[in-house]
Amino acid sequence: MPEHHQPGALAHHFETYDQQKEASNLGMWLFLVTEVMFFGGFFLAYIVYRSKFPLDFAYASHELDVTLGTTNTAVLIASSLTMAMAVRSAALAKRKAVVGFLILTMLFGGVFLGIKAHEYHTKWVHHHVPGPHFEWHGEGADPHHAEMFFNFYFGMTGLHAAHMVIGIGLLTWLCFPAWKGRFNEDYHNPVEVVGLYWHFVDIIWIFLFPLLYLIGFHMHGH
Amino acid sequence: MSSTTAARAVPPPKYNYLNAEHGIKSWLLTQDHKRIAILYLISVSIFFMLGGIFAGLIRLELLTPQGDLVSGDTYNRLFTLHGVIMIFFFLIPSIPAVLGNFLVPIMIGAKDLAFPKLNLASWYVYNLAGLLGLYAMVHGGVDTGWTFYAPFSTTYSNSYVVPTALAGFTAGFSSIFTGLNFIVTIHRMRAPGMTWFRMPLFIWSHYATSLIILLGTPVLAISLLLLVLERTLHIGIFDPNLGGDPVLFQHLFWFYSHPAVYIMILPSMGVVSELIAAFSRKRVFGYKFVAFASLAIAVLGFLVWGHHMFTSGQSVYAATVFSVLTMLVAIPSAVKVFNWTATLHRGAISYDTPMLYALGFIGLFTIGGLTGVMLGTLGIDIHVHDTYFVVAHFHYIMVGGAILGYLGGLHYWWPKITGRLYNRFWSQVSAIIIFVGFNLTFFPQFILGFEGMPRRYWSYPPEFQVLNVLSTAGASILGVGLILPLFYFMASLGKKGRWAGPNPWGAVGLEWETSSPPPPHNFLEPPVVTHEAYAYEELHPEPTQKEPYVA
Amino acid sequence: MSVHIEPKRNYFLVFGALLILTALTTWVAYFDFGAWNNVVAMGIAVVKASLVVLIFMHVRHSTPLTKLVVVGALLWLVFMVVLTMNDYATRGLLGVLGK
Amino acid sequence: MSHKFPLLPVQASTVAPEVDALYWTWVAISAVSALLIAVAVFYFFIRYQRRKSGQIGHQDHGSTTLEIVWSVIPLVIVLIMFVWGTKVFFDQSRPPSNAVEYFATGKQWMWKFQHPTGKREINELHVPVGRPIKLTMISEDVIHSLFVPAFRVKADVLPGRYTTLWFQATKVGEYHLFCAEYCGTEHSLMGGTVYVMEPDDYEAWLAKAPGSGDQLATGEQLFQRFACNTCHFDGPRARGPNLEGVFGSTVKLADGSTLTADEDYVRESILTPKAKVVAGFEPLMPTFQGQVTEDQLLQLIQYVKSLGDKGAKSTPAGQTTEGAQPAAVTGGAAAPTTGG
Repeated sequence: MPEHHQPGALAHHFETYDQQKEASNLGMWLFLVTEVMFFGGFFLAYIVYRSKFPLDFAYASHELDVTLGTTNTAVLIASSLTMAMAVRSAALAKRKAVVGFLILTMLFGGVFLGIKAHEYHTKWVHHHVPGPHFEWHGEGADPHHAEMFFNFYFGMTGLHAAHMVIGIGLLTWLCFPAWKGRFNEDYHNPVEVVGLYWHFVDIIWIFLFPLLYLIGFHMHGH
Repeated sequence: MSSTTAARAVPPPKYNYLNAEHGIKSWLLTQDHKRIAILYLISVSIFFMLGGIFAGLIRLELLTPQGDLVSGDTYNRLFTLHGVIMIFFFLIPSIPAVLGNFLVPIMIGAKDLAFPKLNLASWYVYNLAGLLGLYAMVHGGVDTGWTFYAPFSTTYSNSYVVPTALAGFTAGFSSIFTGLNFIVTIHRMRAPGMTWFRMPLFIWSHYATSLIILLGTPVLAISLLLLVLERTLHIGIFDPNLGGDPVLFQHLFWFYSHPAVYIMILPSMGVVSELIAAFSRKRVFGYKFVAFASLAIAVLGFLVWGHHMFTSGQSVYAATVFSVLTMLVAIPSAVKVFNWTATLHRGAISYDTPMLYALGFIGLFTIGGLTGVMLGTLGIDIHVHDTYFVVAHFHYIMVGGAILGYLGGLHYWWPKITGRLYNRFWSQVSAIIIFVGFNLTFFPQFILGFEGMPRRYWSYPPEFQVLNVLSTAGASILGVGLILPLFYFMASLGKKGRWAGPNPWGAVGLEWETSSPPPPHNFLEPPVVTHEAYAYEELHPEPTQKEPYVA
Repeated sequence: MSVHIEPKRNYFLVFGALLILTALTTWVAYFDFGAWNNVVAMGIAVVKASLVVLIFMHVRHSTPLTKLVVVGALLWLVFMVVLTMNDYATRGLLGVLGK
Repeated sequence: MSHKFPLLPVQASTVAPEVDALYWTWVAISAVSALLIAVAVFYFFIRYQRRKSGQIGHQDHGSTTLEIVWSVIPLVIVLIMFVWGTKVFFDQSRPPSNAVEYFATGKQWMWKFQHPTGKREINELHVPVGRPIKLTMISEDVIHSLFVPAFRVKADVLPGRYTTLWFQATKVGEYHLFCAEYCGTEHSLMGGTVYVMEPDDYEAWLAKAPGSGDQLATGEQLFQRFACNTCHFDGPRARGPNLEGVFGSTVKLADGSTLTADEDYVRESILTPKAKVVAGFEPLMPTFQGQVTEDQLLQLIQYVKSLGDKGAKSTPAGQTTEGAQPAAVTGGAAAPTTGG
């Protein structure tokens, strides 16, 4: 064992750092499996109704702002890059770089949530939030089915945003040990597992974006 | 390795997990998997008694055809709470969170589970969920059935659906924590020499169970979440008036809830494998086949959920596909039963109490399994679906299977967990009473179901009374049998209790090589495994007790 | 112990690829390929997700167990979706009502 | 209904003996298997008792041959039973083409039935013996399930879409009718009786209490009252598709897909007209959700169905002509307040 370890970084019931690292890594992957199935149930419901009401969903989807959606995708991808860089810096024990990349990641996350909040606000103003205020004046779609689309839009992006908020909380917490220089080649699994979580949240969005924003887009011209 | 001291009066180990620390705080903040197992034991026992009381009231009401003891609304709440409590708060956590928690690390030679804090959190989350459930209960209960079918649960029920659904949602987290912990522990924390095919079958079955927990529970979480959203915000996902499809709820619900049956029965099968090996003093016949059968059940169990929906309006074609897949899942279960039976052949069999439970399990699980395949046969299911035939079938699996396995395991490892021996006579009387009472309660229900008595009926046509009276009589016998262990287990902890010594049964397994109760980190010397599981021939263990019971 | 340190360059390459694919998926959505629009959109999403999983999440250099976990999760998702859609797609067939 | 203790349920439909043969075969297979295991367990238990403390069992490592044998034999048995069970299921769930159509509506906590003559009943269903009868069913609230044990048939009754159940009674008598899907407070009371009668008695019973108008005629009136005919007619200026010959045919939709016009499609078109627009038409039709009851929907569908096979108008059993006169009550208990 290298001597630059902090005392107590190895929990009592593990024999080696390797074992501890692999355990926490596997633990996070298994947690992500549960997340896949959790979102999976929601995706399944979405697939069922989209295949049931394809036109209504397409018309309702046209109310979303594709430019903002695309921008947000890019922002989230950028945050994934900085997250990956943070993990890399932690493994190389580059103290300041870790903190810098963590903060950058949080910033991108914040921008994403800001844009999302702006989109939510627009939907609220246009009475596209499901519930008693919901109004549908668009052509083509049945109002109930259009509302169904917005249920999925708000449900799925809301759940995704909640995961982002949790992620930002975890990143904030990571900044402290990172600043103190706790992370090195042997012990950086906290950054690594939070990184896995963050990338996973990014992947969810990679699927949400085309599913929600890009339906039947070619019909726009008609 | 098998350094056994065949002394008569065994002294208690000076240093063990029970006396290492004292005070309430040392329990409530413990990260020791063994203490958490004890905490879980207390919690699930309380919920088991509560669920049992509801069961008793249900059987009392059904003594007469008229609805005379309680009102229809009360009856609906009784069977709902009985189901919710027994499934989410007893059967699912019972073996994994109590016996599994205690034994998984010890059996593979680890000091603890991989994530001790998560393990403690699991217990707190479980109790939080329990409190939510109790909150719903004291405010008037819930009447949707444990299945929460929409749109009754989302629109029409006037009861406390939201807190109960949230209780199920929250309880799911506690079981995910446990399952995640087991998988990581089994992968990463095995002692030197503990290869995959040296692991006891108890570990294999817990591994398979944990897989199901991880892959299935999140889907329950999302379906309950959607249900809560639908009920509070009327989002319309399951409401046909808004374009929703109530059958989708059933798909999502059963995607978890069918595999959940295997969450309940697989650990019990693991216990039975241990019991049969220990009390025949023999390697389990076809060890690898039994191990792989657990995994096969875990996989195939996810492909058959639609057999709960044969009459639900799902397509005829889908029903056919689900039926044939259901037939396939019968095979690994059958393989297990055959291998257990074959293990008895030329064994050195003893009549110890845990073995009585194991034998009871084989018989009742066989009946439960065979009637399950009958239910998977489309032509029969259309007639007996949602009748007492189904009720009888799943009680044969869950009481005759899961609970008998749990009790068998508790009797087998009680001396390890507490270090104490219990009474032979009363424990055997109790096992026999439970077996007789169980069959009298549930066998008549098969006949009732075939005759067409629907389930969840608070009053019924008078010609069904004879069988219902039999069933209620059986339930009272079963109740007595289930209360008895409480007394002799408690007595074993008292002044008359005797110390068990490390290996009272003379069994093979890492858990029997450490003291009873074990030290805080399970082993004083880190164990090194040199043999397969159940290596009786090589290890020839001697029991530390000639009579492993108190008089 | 072996920590695989991915070269910086790879991360930026993946980043660039992801941005291009994002632009591509939005662009192709304007064309009418009929049912193939969905296939193309999902295909691009799968490629993007794979890049993130393999490079950013280091699965390319992970243990076989991690790879198995990833594949397993996807397999179960497929089980759930396929067996459920198997019902919805075949409702009303074989002379029984139920669309 | 006999109140004595029955060990076997009555067989009173054509599928009942099929189901029972399947059931008893399974019971026999199960009994033999369970008995074999029980005998083996007990024999080993007694024969291989532990004689002395410390004795160990004879160690064996299993046998792949045995494993294969006891996997394959059960597999063959269950697959045979699957095929048989599926055959019975198809008989149970696919109504024959000559079945006479009755309607059933479930609501908390009663069953409403409509005969082809328009005759209505609550919690009682009178049917002639020996004639295939198909129930087209829908729920007004939660999920129910219609179950007649003597006929060995059961089908869930869903809100929002139609399901069917069919039977051909073989024995005159009175049989239990249950709701099998838990539906709330009075679930256990949501049942009644099926009366299977000789065809002559059935006709007499119908004549004694005539219906309020046959379904077709009532449907036609509704079609006019909701002003469906102002758009749906045959002509170049029709804003909606002409409905003649539609039912049962393949319909091409605006998005290019096709479907077969069945009961659920007609229902959906009335309630959510914009969901599936026929090719060549604008989505102009307003929804009739909330204005038309489930019973009226069934009558409208019956009418659209009759337009589907014009000329070959089938005359269901017991249909009388009196229904052709305008009947005052169209919606039974729940006549709508708003017209078309």
